[in-house]
Amino acid sequence: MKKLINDPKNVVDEAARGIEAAHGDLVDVFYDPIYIVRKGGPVQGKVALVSGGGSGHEPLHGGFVGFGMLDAAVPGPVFTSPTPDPILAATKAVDGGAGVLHIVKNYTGDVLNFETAADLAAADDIEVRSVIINDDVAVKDSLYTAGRRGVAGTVLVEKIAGASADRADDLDTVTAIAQKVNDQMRSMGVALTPCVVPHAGEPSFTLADDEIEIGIGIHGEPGRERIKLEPADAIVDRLLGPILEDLPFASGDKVLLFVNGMGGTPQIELYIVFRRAAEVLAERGIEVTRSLVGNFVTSLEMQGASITVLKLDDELTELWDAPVQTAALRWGR
Amino acid sequence: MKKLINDPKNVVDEAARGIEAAHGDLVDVFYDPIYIVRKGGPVQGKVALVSGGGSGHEPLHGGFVGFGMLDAAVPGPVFTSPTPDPILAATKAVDGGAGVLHIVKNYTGDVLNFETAADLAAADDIEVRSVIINDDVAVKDSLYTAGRRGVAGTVLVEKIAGASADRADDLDTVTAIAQKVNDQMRSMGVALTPCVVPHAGEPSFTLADDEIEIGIGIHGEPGRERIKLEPADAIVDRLLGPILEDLPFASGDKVLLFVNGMGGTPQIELYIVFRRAAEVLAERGIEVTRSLVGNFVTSLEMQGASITVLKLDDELTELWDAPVQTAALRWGR
Amino acid sequence: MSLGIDWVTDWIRESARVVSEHRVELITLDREIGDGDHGENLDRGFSAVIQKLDGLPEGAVPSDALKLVATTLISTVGGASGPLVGTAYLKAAGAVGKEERLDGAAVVALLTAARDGVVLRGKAEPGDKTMIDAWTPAVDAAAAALADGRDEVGILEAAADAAETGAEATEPLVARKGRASYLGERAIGHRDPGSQSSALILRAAADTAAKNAGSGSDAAGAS
Amino acid sequence: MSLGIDWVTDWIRESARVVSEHRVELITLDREIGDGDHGENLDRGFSAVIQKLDGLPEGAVPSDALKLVATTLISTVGGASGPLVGTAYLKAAGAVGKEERLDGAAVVALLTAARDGVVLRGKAEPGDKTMIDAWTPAVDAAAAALADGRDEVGILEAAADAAETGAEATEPLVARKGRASYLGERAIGHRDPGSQSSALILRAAADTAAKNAGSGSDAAGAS
Ligand SMILES: Nc1ncnc2c1ncn2[C@@H]1O[C@H](COP(=O)(O)OP(=O)(O)O)[C@@H](O)[C@H]1O
Ligand SMILES: Nc1ncnc2c1ncn2[C@@H]1O[C@H](COP(=O)(O)OP(=O)(O)O)[C@@H](O)[C@H]1O
Ligand SMILES: [Mg+2]
Ligand SMILES: [Mg+2]
Ligand SMILES: [Mg+2]
Ligand SMILES: [Mg+2]
Repeated sequence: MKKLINDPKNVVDEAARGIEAAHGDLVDVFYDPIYIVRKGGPVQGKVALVSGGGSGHEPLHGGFVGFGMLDAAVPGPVFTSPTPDPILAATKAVDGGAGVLHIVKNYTGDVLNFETAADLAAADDIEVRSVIINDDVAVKDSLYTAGRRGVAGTVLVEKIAGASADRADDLDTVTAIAQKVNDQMRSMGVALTPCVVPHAGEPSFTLADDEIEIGIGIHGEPGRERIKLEPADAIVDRLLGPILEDLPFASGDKVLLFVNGMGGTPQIELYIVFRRAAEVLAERGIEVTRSLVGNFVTSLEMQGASITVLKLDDELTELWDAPVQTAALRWGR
Repeated sequence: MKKLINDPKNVVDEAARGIEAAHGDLVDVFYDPIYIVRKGGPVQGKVALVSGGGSGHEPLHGGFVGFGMLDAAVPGPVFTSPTPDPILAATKAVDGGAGVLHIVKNYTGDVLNFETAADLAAADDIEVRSVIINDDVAVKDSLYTAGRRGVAGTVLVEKIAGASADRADDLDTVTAIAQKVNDQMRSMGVALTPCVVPHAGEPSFTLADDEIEIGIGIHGEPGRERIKLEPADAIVDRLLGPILEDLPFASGDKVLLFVNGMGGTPQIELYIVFRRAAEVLAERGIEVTRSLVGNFVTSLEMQGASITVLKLDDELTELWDAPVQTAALRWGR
Repeated sequence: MSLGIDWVTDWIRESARVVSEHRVELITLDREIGDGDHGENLDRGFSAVIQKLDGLPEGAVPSDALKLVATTLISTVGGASGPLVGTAYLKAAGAVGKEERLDGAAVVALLTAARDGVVLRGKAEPGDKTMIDAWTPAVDAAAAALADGRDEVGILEAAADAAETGAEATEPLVARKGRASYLGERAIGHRDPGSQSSALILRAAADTAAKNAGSGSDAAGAS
Repeated sequence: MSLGIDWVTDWIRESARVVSEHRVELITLDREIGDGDHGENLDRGFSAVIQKLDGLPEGAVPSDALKLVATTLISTVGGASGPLVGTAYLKAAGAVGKEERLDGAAVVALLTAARDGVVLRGKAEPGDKTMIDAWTPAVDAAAAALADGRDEVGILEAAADAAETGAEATEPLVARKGRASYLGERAIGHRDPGSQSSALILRAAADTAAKNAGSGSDAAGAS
């Protein structure tokens, strides 16, 4: 294992200190338990957004704390959900009296730990709602699975719901908008190489030199199928097919197209992927009116990418365009 | 070789098409020869900034075209300087009558090709100046080398000189500011793993499982020494030492600290690096007043990072803070 | 003979030891069909428990120790297993009330409540390829052993044996809960890490019960 | 006997062929002490040249073909070698004026101008571990062969032999120009890729000269 780390045990703590040192103008970082909140304390009367989950997906979630997006991020150990304690502490720290929305990726651990924290917050008279993100079409959503996973689309929910909260929408509205974004987006990813969790020290899975994993999860969980390496265009077609059929997206739809890097993929490749995805959407009469390309929801050093398509309407577009000022996503101020 | 590409020969062209599809609101992309210009054509009376070089360092340079930064970027083949033709075409396309500044990383190929393009532009009555970026302290700057390489600091020059040009400074001033940024910054990098150039298909160098390369160049050129893997803090100390001694930076200095990912390094590791670098600077009485963390000047999928320290004064700080609106760096609008 | 606070604390210490000893094995199992952190998660949790164990007040009863384990695991493990295993201990603590000594029936009640706690939070059924596939046979075997008139040690040994068999029996299964459920058919042939750690913890219960019974350290206060 | 346009175009075609044939070798050399693109760069450039070569007008003279190579390489190769090798052909074209036939003296003038062009742009000295270390011995050997009264084929063979020896002789050197200069002592033991490609191109010159002389294809218009 080759990493720019000191001790695997200190990875999350030391990275949080780095975030504090680099982005002290945007965020305050608390330790023991670790959570990151928007500079300037809770905004009275504003719905607060809290997200979190295992670390290793940076900039998710800490990079999205700031005006127009999250009020707090709670980083767990690498690829492991945080416990209820820091979630509760963060929830209390950002509550401005208008309620708190938990944005939770659909993994058993995240769901259970956020659930416990929400129960404890409720006991302290904080109104908490949750939206469970499950945009990954690679996994069958059925009684026979833990349900679809929350993957890259999470960042779209955080941005759009964040804009809703910062324009002073109430908790019902913010929750409904977050839910709508989740319901209108679909994602699927591919891995070319595995990632190495620091405390494990070994690749999280193995792929032969000519194999790729279609439908990979953001923790290196295997996906739909393992196939031989193909040209980028063929891979994009494999990812987009299930995405477009699932909602389904239709000719005339306006969408946000998001090509997300898994952490170890050169950006030049992400643009090659974007190019093909935009081409396929155009062929189907689907109009890409907003776009996002880059490493936003990563899996450590994994090479690969995911595609997310979000169906836009005027309101979602307006909220997407609204000013945002975070370490990893910023415009308009 | 595992990459999200189609044919190695089409990598740069297809990525340019992806940039066009994703960032059509910010840039126009030309093909044959390929160059990327700021949307809206040349700004009359404004000094135009053109940069370029081999591809594979994305978002450098195409991701930095837009308001407050570059007017044009010229991507050569992967890791190979563009020829004079697209440099000349881009120079002509963005000239607004106030002259053009070429920002050139100090590699023989880049210098020679930009030089030829500048000569040809001069023959067309366009006033061209050049600033050669050579911030890499890993290489001895002497008669016995091709001189120091231009590495991550390039993005700082592009940002600050871009702000100077967009506030309507004249060519002399913009050139002087770009030169000043170059002269006041120092960088050094480390590689944990090599990168694979698509048309080569093999790693650009080899490192044993426990080896790292201190002083790596952004094309995988070897650096100062190959050592055994060390904890992140020790590596940071090895990089920062030569940087701080070289200018030298002194107690009381205000600096911009920039931790740049080489493309394949998880962002969580970049923050661990930032944390230690900030700590060392604080110990020496050097104040970090601005910061940048992320993958800005990459080497394909190489794992590793570089540290750049730029000495700031009020003017440079003001220009750094000025609005910028590009695909990869954006604030204030 | 019955089991008291010494057994509970011995069991906890031994659980911590075996989890630490099998950390890499559990990580490896989880890497195969999950995300490779199960051993790390439990090890972090039980290490924290050990740190706190000495702080148990004089005169603490079994439920005090079990509650301490519950809250510490919930606060330190995270992931799926943190709330699940934490809840198991929390419900186990509730099941044994303020009793100082646990007889066979109490041990069975403890195990049953623990299992029910996991089901309450995780909604898994037997055969879903989760820790429930170790716990449910363990609870059934414990109940049968009680009915057969076996003592606390015998009950816990029956539970541990059944848990081990149950963990092994997860191997041919397709998962329907947790991360392994994403794998579909590809989970076949791999043992569920949570069932394996559960078997280890139940074996620790049996081993320490035998030692406590053997050394007679509990005998002093025995009824 | 002398060499005309047919030799020049044959030389160019053969250069393109050997560069393509040795593409991977040149990439490998460049990967060791540079950035691994030298074979790709030259191959891209010479492929472009070949595409354009048929467009040479009827009655073209050697300098026309050399200028075509120059501008095409400058426009398509990029990197360090594009401007350097391109300038070599540009200066070579200038050196042979509008001559239709090149005698020994003209061949030496061509080679000398080519080398001088590389030096003009790249400022390298012999021993800097660059393509100059193939070109300079080649020019010297060509001049000596001319003085010895050898014909064009003999002159080019002497140049090619010397270039090959020169390329080999870059191996023990520390580089002072180009990317390899960053390596310091670590460049020792590796051959400079540009010197190797230069030797290949000069060998192509000699081989095609021999063929042209042998086949007598040039004889028709010989003086
Ligand atoms: N819904 C559930 N009910 C019971 N046990 C579960 C459930 N989901 C997961 N588990 C157990 O949790 C184990 C994984 O725990 P761990 O690796 O620590 O958490 P995570 O899956 O969040 O990384 C699985 O092996 C399985 O035994
Ligand atoms: N200043 C120079 N003078 C002469 N030749 C040089 C100089 N710099 C580099 N070269 C030659 O160029 C070759 C490298 O060419 P190439 O790999 O195509 O370009 P780049 O170094 O830009 O990747 C070197 O092997 C060397 O022979
Ligand atoms: Mg986990
Ligand atoms: Mg090159
Ligand atoms: Mg796990
Ligand atoms: Mg090269």
